Order: sequence, then C-alpha cells, then structure tokens
Amino acid sequence: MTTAISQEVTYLEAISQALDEEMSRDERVFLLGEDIGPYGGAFRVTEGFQKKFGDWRVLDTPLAESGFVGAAIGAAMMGMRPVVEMQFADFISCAFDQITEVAAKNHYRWGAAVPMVIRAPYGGGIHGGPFHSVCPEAWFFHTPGLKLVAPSTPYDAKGLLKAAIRDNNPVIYFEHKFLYRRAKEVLPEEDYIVPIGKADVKRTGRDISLITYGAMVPLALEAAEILEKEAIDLEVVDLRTLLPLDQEAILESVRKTSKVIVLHEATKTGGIGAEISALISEYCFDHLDGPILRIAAPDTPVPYSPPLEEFFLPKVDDVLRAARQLATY
Amino acid sequence: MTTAISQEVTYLEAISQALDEEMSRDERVFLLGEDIGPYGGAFRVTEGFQKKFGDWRVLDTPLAESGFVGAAIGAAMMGMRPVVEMQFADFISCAFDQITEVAAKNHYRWGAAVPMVIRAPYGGGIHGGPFHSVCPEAWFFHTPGLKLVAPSTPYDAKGLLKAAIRDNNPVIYFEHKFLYRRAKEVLPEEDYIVPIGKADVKRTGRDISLITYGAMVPLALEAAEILEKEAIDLEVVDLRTLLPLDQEAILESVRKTSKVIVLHEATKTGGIGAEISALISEYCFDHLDGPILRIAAPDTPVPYSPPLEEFFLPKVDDVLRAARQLATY
Amino acid sequence: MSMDIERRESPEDRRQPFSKVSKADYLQLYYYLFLTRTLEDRVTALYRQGRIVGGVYTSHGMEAISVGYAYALEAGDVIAPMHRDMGAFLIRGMKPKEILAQYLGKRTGPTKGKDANVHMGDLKRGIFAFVSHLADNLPLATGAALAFKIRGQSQVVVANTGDGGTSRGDFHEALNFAAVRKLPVVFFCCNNQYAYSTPLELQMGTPDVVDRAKAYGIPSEIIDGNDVAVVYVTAQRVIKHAREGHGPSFIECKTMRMHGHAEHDSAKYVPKELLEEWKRKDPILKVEHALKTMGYADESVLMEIQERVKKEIDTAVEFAEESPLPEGPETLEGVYAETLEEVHV
Amino acid sequence: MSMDIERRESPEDRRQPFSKVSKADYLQLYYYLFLTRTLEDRVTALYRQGRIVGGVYTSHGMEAISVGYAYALEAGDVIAPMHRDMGAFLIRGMKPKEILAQYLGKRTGPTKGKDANVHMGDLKRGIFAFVSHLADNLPLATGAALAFKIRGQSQVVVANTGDGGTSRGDFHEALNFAAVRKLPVVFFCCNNQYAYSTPLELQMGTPDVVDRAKAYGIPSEIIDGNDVAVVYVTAQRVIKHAREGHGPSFIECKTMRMHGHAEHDSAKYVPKELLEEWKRKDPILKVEHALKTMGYADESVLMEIQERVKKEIDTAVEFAEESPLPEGPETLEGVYAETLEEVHV
Ligand SMILES: Cc1ncc(C[n+]2csc(CCOP(=O)(O)OP(=O)(O)O)c2C)c(N)n1
Ligand SMILES: Cc1ncc(C[n+]2csc(CCOP(=O)(O)OP(=O)(O)O)c2C)c(N)n1
Ligand SMILES: [Mg+2]
Ligand SMILES: [Mg+2]
Repeated sequence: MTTAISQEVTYLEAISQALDEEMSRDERVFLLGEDIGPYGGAFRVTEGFQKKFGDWRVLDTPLAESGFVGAAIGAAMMGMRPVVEMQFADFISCAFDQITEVAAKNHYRWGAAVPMVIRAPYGGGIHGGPFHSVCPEAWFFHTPGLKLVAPSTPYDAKGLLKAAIRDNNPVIYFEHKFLYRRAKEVLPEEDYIVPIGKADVKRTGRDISLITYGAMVPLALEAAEILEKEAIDLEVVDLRTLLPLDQEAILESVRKTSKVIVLHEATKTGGIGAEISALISEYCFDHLDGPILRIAAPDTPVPYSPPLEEFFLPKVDDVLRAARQLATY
Repeated sequence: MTTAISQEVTYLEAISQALDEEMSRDERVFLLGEDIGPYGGAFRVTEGFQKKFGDWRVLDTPLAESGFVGAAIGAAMMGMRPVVEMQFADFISCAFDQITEVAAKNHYRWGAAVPMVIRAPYGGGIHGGPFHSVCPEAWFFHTPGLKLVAPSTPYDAKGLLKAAIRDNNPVIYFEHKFLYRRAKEVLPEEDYIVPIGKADVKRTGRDISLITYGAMVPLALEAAEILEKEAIDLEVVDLRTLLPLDQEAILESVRKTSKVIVLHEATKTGGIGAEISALISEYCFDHLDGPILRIAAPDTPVPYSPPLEEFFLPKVDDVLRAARQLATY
Repeated sequence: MSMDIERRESPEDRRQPFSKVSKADYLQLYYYLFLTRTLEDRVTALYRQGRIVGGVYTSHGMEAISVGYAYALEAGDVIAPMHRDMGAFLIRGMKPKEILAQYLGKRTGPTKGKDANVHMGDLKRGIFAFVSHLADNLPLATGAALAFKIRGQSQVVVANTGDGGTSRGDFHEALNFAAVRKLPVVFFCCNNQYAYSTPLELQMGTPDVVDRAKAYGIPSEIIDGNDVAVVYVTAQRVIKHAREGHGPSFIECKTMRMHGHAEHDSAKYVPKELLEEWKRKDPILKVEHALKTMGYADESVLMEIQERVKKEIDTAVEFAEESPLPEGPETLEGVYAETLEEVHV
Repeated sequence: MSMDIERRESPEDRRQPFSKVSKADYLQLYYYLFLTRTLEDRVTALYRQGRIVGGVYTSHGMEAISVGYAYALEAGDVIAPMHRDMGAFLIRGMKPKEILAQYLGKRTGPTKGKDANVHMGDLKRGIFAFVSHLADNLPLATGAALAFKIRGQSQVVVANTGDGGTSRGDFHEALNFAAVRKLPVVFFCCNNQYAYSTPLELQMGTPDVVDRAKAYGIPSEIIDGNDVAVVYVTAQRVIKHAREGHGPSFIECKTMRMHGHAEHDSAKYVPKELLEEWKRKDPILKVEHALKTMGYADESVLMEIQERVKKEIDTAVEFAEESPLPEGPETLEGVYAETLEEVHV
C-alpha cells in the first residue's frame, strides 16, 4: 500500500492533505469559517491554504455559524462545493436550524442538491469543559438527508473527507480533536477515497463484536489486546460512517460473534449506540447470546476538571468489564 | 373521579386550563411567544389570556425564537417561571442553541436553575408538510439537563403541563396538534398534577408490551381492540415523560409480557424508540421471547401530499402486523 | 403607523418612475400583476371549497413587489423568495398549472407533492424554494451571490423577506456577511405592517425596517411597494449596482397585507380604516390608472389581457385537477441526491 | 482602523470624566484595575508553568471596561459578562481565591470544577456565568431585565460582548427585543479590533460597532475603553437612564486586545505598531497618571495598593493550590435542579 520511505502522517495532517488535494483537483471546492485564513484555523488545519488558493477560496467569515452555514448551502446549490469549518463542533448548535431544516431537507423537497461538508472538531479528553468537548453527532443522526462520518485513523480521515467533498449531499465530518496529533500512520501516495456508508472491521475476532467509532477505536483495540491474553477474542467494528449506518456490516459481525458491546464517547441516553442496539435486536435477535451492552459517557455535560473528565470518559476498564461479563454469559 | 354533570374537555382546552390555573396560582408564571396576545396563539391556546393577565404576563415577541427562548432563560434565572410558546414545534430548531447549550447545562455548570417550559405543538396528520409537522423530540433527548414530556390525553396534558411549570428545570412540552380537538375527556375539578418521570399503562395486557407516546397512544389502543378479538392481549405503555425515561415502568411491563413493540410517529433512525429498545435488551434480555420491533415513520422529511403523508405515518395496520408476527414467535 | 415615503431623498427615477418604463414593459407588468392576482384568488376560492389541504398565504394587495423586482432580473439571476412572492415565481417561468398542481399536492407540481403551497423551487429557473423558517433563505442568498463572486460571474441574487422575518438572527448574519464581502445581492423587504397578528411596533424599536440596513453599511431606500413601476425601476437600478460589483442594497417596500395572515385568518386585529386606506392604493388600480393616463392602454386593452389571464388560469386549474396524486411509496424517494450524478453546471 | 472617539457629540461627563469621580472612588477603581491585572498575570504565569489545563483568555489592557461598568452597578443588579470581564467578577464580589480555584479545576471554585476559567456565575452576586457560545448571554440579559420590568423592580442588567460576538444572530435578537420592550439593560461592547485572528473589516461593513445599535433605535455612544473614569461615568449615566425606565443603551468601548486571543496564541497577525500605540494607552498607566495629576495619590500610595494586591493574590494562589480537586463521582451531581426546592427569591 505504501513504500517504506514514506513518512507517518498525523490525523490532522491527513485532513489538511485531503482538503489540499481536493481543492487542487476541483476548483469548485472552497473553504469558509472563522480564522481559517491567515491564521490557518484554531487547530492549524488550513495553515498556508489562503496563500496557496487565494482569498476567495479560503474565506474568514464573521462570527456567525448560522450565517456561514447558510451561505455554504446557497453556494452549494449554485454548484460550488463548500467545506465549512466549525471552530469547535460545540458551536454547530448555532447552525442547527440551517443544517436540519434547510440543508437536510432541500433535495427531498425540491430536488436541489446541497453538496457541502461541515468539518466539526469534536470530542473530549483535552480538558475543554462543557463547551469545547461535546460529541454532538446524535443531534444530527435523527435528521434524514444528512450524512455523518467520524474517522478514527489518518487513512480514514483522509479518505472520508475526500469522499465527503465529492458527495452530492450535506455531510458532517466529525474529526476528533484527541486524535489530531496522536493518531499517525503512513498514507498511500495515490489518490483514494474511503466510501461513505462502509464500516471497517479494525480487528477481527470470534467472541464479541465491539461496535464503535472515533476516538473510541484505539481504546477498543487497546482493550482487545488485553482481552486476548484472557482468551477473549474481540472483533472491533469501526463504523466510520454514522449516517447512513452500514447495517449489514454490523449484523454480519453479530451473526458471527453473537455477543455485542456498543461503545461511544457521547453520552448514553439517545446516543447512536441506542440505534445500533435496536437494529441488532430487531434484525439479529435469534443470533444473540447475551444482552447488548452499551458503554458511553454518563448523562451529564462534559465536566472540566481532570478527575471529573476522566470519570466521565469511557475507559479501557469499562470495555474489559463488559467483555468479561459477556464472555461468561 | 368526576361528577356526571362535568363537561368533556379537549386536549387543547386542557392545556389552556393548566396555563390559566398556574398563572392564577403563581404570579411568577408568564407567557411569551409569537401572536399569543390579542390573537390568542396560532392554535388559540391562550385566547383571552392577555385580557385576563395583562400585557406583561402575556407577551407577543418579535419573530425570533432564539432571542425569546434566551430571554425566558434569563427571566427564569431571576426567579420567574416563563412558559414559551413555539408557534410550531418545527421552529424550535431556531432556538436549539439556547436550549441545549444554555438552558440544559446551566444548573450543572454553576448551579443556577432554569425553571422554564417550552410548549412545542408538534406532529403530523394535518397536512402541514416538511416544515409544520415535525416530531423533533429526539433532537433534545440526547441533551442531559432537559426534561421532555409528551401527553396523549387531556388529563395528562393538563397534569403534565402543571408539573412542568412547577418543575425547576427546563421542560419541553410536546403537545400533539393532531390531538388538539380530537382527544376529549372529563377532567377532575380539583387541582392535580401528573408527575414528570412516570409512565402510565393505558391498557393492561399479558402478551405484548407496546411502548409509545403522544398521538400514537390512541392508535395503539385502537389496534389493541382489534387484536383482542384475535386473542392477542396488548399492554399499552404510554411513556408520557420522554426524559428522564421511566425505565422501571418499561422493564416491568416487558418482564411480564416478554415481547415488545416500540411505536412512535417520529422517524425511525435515532428516534426515542432506539433508546427504549436498547434499554430493554440491556436490562431485560433474559426475559425477551422475541425481537424488539420498532414501528416508526420512514427516514424522510414529512411529505405534504395526502397519499404521501398517509404512507409516511405509522398506521393501525403496522401495529397489527407486528403484533401478529410477535404472537407467533 | 404612518407611511413616510418622502422622508428620504428620492432619486429622479422614483419621482417619475413611469417615464422610465416602456409601454411594452408596462403592459407586461400589468399582465403579471393581473395573473398573480387571478391565480391567487383562484387558490383562495379552491381553499374555501376545501380542495386545498394545507394553508394558503397570498400576496393580495402586495403583488407589485415581487412582480417589480422579478421583472428587473435577467435569466441567470437567482431569487430567494419569501412566502408572498407569487409574481416572482410566474416571471421566473413557473407555470400556473405547475403552481396549482403544487397547491393540490399533485405529482406534476414542482415538488411532486413533497412540499406545500409556495415552497416551490427550481434551480434551472433560478428560484430557491422558500423555507418556512423565516429568514433562513437570506444566508442562502448570500451564498449564491458568493458563488457568483468567486466565479467572477455577473449574476445577481434578489432575496425577499417580510418585516417579521427581519427580527431573526439569520437576517442579521446574512446582511452582515453580504456587506463585509460586498456580495451581489439585493434584499427586498415587504413591510406589510404585520407579522401574523403582531404589529410593527411590537416587532421593532424603529419606525422603518430600513433602519436595520444601517447596521451593516448597506445602502437602503424606502419605496412605495404598491406601485409596480416604482418597484421595477428601483430594482433595476440597485440590481445594476450589484451587478457592477458595488455590493448589496436594501429596499423596504411599504405595503399592506390585505388578506389574513393565511386564508383561515379573518385578521380582526387589523383596524378596518387601515385596510380601507390601503384598498385605495391597490397596485392593480394604480397600474390601470397609470396605463390609461399615459395613453398606453384603454379599457379594451386591459379587458383583453384580463380575458387572456382568466383563460390561462382556467386551463391551469383543469390541468392541476386532472393531474395524478403521487403514490405512497414515492414518499421514500429523493432523501439523498445521487452520489455519482453531477447535478450542477 | 483609526479610532475616532470624538466623531460624535460627547457629553460633558466624557470630556472631563475625572471631575465626576471622587478621590475614594478613583482609588478604588485603581485598586480593582490593579487587582485584575495582577490576578490575570498570575493566571498567565500559572498557564505557562502548565498548571492550568484549559485555555486562558485575559482582559490585559482592557481592564478598564469591566472595572468601569461593574463599579457603576448596585447590589441587586445583574451582569451577563463576556470572556474578558475579570474586573467585573471581582467587583461583584467573586474572591480571587475562588477564581484561581476555578482555573485550577478545584472543588472550591464557583463551578466546583464543572466548568473552566471565566465561566463563573453566582446568582447571589448577580453574575450570570459566561456561555462560550458568543452572544448567547445577550438574550439572557434581556430576560433578566424583563423579569425586573414585570416585577416593577428598579434593577438593571449590564451585558457585555466583544466586537466579534455582535455578528451573531443572538446579538440582533436580543438588542431588538430590549428595544421593543424598553428593557432596563445596558449593552457594552469591548471593541478590541479583533475576533481571534479576524480583524474588524472582515467582521463588519461599518467602521464602528456602534452603528449596529442604530438598527434598533437604541441610543449609543463610542467611548475610550481604556480610560476607567470615562467608562465608569458613562456607565453610571446610562445605567441611571435604564433604571429610570428609559430603556436600553449601547456603549462601544474602543480598546485593544494586548495578548493573544488566548495565552497559547502569539497573535502574529496583529501589527506590532498597533500594539505599541495601544501600549501607551494602557488603562493602568492612564489611571496612575490621572491620580497623580489630580493629586489623589503619589507613588507611595500606589505602591501600597500594589503591595496589598500582590499579597491578596499570593494568598489566593495558596488557597487554590491547596484546595482539593473534585472526585470522579461528583461528575454525576447537579444535572437537574431539585424539583421541590424553591431555588429563587
Ligand atoms: C422562524 C419562524 N418562526 C415562526 C414562523 C411562523 N410564521 C409564519 S409567517 C409569520 C409572520 C411573518 O411575518 P412577516 O415576515 O412580516 O411576513 P408576512 O406574513 O407579514 O408577509 C410567522 C410568525 C415561521 N414561519 N418561522
Ligand atoms: C458561537 C461561537 N463561535 C465561535 C467561537 C470561538 N471563539 C471564541 S472567542 C472568538 C473571538 C471572539 O471575538 P470577540 O467577540 O471580538 O471577543 P474578543 O475575544 O476579541 O474579546 C471566537 C471565534 C465561540 N466562542 N462562539
Ligand atoms: Mg409582515
Ligand atoms: Mg474582539
């Protein structure tokens, strides 16, 4: 897949590369958001972009999420392919109406496609507190017409962003802040995409299906290593796309293992894990050999202080405990 | 419970009564929203209120949902008990940020309570099309700090609204437009509340638990009548409160029947039904004698044209089919 | 609220607008005004007969605004309309039969029964569909204008809003963005003095909506929204301004909502005298008077146009009534745009 | 952008503000300015030592604004602050030790470790906690003012926003509502010429933020935000105006953000000359100069205050460092307010 001399690329660099390559490939692609121009974005994803692509393809906007998401929708309808940066995913709440009412329903209502991507840097583990840590994906999961993706590796980050930009629908791209500089790998030289709607088995296993996404994937793999020593063989399914869900991949894994853990960083009640669980018990009930366990954050805002946030976030131990429980079921 | 001479009260009148009685009882209660003053609201829930309670307790606001929800939050923090009317629940998307970021997190963050009610006239069946029919409850279901209620009868409508007004937390009160003039019953003379957080078994049954809420409750009861003739005994659990869910009531019913249908009008993926299903298979797996079936609208916006909307909405037939399937499982 | 159209300097074209409108254009404007009125009256009649299931919002008495601005646009331009812009739909090429099919929820309507009444859109005709959530269309208009600007095209966007819609945050965010980036977009506002039942003084702290535009440094004017020549000539001027790269304008059209908010609403909250005053300023009366005064048309010419319109609408109603309803399973179509199809120019 | 403070008529109190401030008040203002500066400098130092985990946003060089407006308020009044209002927290009674505990995520901070840095609130002291989502606090301010109005109380609310925050829809919706209902609320805006890295000209199409207020018919002024006497005396006047039932005002304070957006940001995008120009206008230098000129204080009096402040902060840091962190399970506390407890006056 890659040559030995290639360098490792971080998750964040993978995102930059995808943007850069797509902007070079397709002049309809342009970026807008807060402080993405000369500053290069709060996380420096678009550093140097304005110099390279010009002021009108990398636009610093006023501080107005609804306004600039709406502008992206309008531009998308005119045949552009805007990529919006939320400074933090938390602020997407300010653009909620434009996303759910306008972007999501537009094609259904009158056939006008909205090929737009919203990049949403999300997630905790960086001591951001209640307003800079949120995992808001479930807010949009109940809105037909949207696509949601949430990569866990640099490879997927790059390939999914390219696929999102080429998609003719509004896609929210959840990029996990915790992974930005922590996840690294060597990427292919050549152009590739990761198709939207396809999950990926990150670790094959026989005993238990662990279904997850985002920053929980490395955590799940870590747990799997430990459980291997206990002869519990975890299969780790990385959803990658949250909407539309890859139902077949989920069910296929469950049919094999008969036991399921669903894991996400977002709070439990009403999280995407609920849907996964419901799908399984609806379509795979006869294969189940135990309860479908969910591991998720407790139902609170994300607290700031380190001991609180540590308590809040799902941990390797939680996976171990659940897996051991299921193994003896 | 009531005397024979009492008159039947519609669901809509029950809401009016609750508002009227709470405003008379507690001068901190006041109303704000669009066209609720001299006009009495788009659905005439507050007809005559401004005359009775004065201009400053029944405020017509500018057309600005975020602004007036935010104002309600500020007033609530100062010890008032605002009741906000959304003209249609659909427009709550415009106030999403204030609800989820400010109202929901406020007490957790710094201990300031936000005793506020948002009345959200929701639901389809009135040919309102994509922007006047939505069932948006799941949008708020994943937000700790909110309470969500959704009555199905005039009795519950009145009692839950009173409880919501007396609650010290932000409560979204989902009132179903389809029930406004269709649901009728005689109400008690005396003051009562329906406690938030308590489900209600609207029909006791042995064979299958049907868990639902809102306008789907009468539909479920209708289906139960038909199924009775086929010797299928449906238990109809009306959740009434969606957040926090009455987990115990759900599990208790399932432990008895061992079979479950979850029914809601909202679209399926990411709906509240997913959480109910997940809870059951997490905590009640060993009692289950069949898959947990969900009946919900398909994953599309709400279409306008009558044949489309009819296709879209869950029907008695859907319940019959699911119940028969489970009965023979 | 008293109207004070003359408070600001009015350019020449506003004092004698008709002198700038050719006879052919004037007659065409009359045709569209009359077409709009007749079409909407027919929709109202159908509503009263219970043949339209959803709500009906008309531009009755306000037709000159959307007719005037739309007539000033060119083929590649785009409109982001509000809910009382029937004239603009017609001028942009939406056929009465399609519109009536839309109201009847037929498959032959532009949304194939998916959406209701004025929620029609068609990119090929440069029409963004109206979004119920008021002011949501305004950021979209800035985005379309931005696309033109990025691509170096000379097209222009016209967005329209009611007075009520200007209180929403999206109005603010859109106008600000348009101003900062000097986008080729013109904002019209139909100030019909009410938002549903709410009179202007409970909506804003200034007498004129145009005061809002000052916050953004956007040039603005108040005009008589009931005079189609005034609207048309003003629109021409500010659209040219935008087309030539000088950025957005804001035009407040003073007018009056002559029906209820929707056809179910008797609008008892509107003082009778106000309605009577505005009835005398009816845009169709105005244009008929002007046409006669200018010698552009006599009664028989007008009658001829009226007859033509009535026939057109009769045929359109027939088409709509005979059109098939969509079938249930069509509900499931169109949630997503095809991934591989290149849908845009 | 050139500052043009004198462009508008300036009332007497702005031309000779110091003549309206008593010696005792002036010294007290100095104390608070110095306390704010010292506290924030200490937080910055702790940040550089890696002892603060989240971000740090300071009001360095802008302290006169929050000190000035907060000093003009009375006990029952309420503030809805922005993220550079440390002076206001202190004047409203938040103790340095509590504030430092907050920064260190300690249980003794006002949010018990639940929220970070400037997100402190305390209803008993009339402080609404800042909400990160900029401008979200402005509608809240109108709501508090509405509560006062409904109850016939004479209290006033002061809300503050950055220049950047004024682009958001919630700004628009809040100011409009305040204007329509003539609510007792005063809006301050710290125009420090940048929103993060974005200069004013990419945020708005007018030179002054104050132009925004015209859209609502709210009386507005531009003042020198670096002169605490100007801010204080202006605040006194407009707060009185609001208290007496004459409705909202909008005050734009011209100032400059002298640090990066947060302490991680080197702010290379700000021209050096601009910073140098504004360094000469430092609010602490200004007040020291004024105090000496007026004969209110000599160097030794100032030194005494400075020493007092430094000790106060040292003790506060000690308290904060020694305070316990919250324990994991406290995460689960406080999502809901108790249902039966009556939490309000
Ligand atoms: C965000 C939002 N809130 C509420 C409504 C309900 N609503 C529909 S039209 C209307 C009044 C609109 O007033 P205006 O903008 O002046 O337009 P007009 O109907 O007077 O032409 C209201 C409140 C809506 N469509 N959108
Ligand atoms: C709604 C929202 N969008 C984005 C941000 C991220 N952000 C935090 S502060 C800031 C700039 C604020 O500028 P301004 O209001 O002028 O205040 P200043 O920091 O300059 O004092 C931005 C973009 C935010 N906090 N809220
Ligand atoms: Mg209006
Ligand atoms: Mg600023």
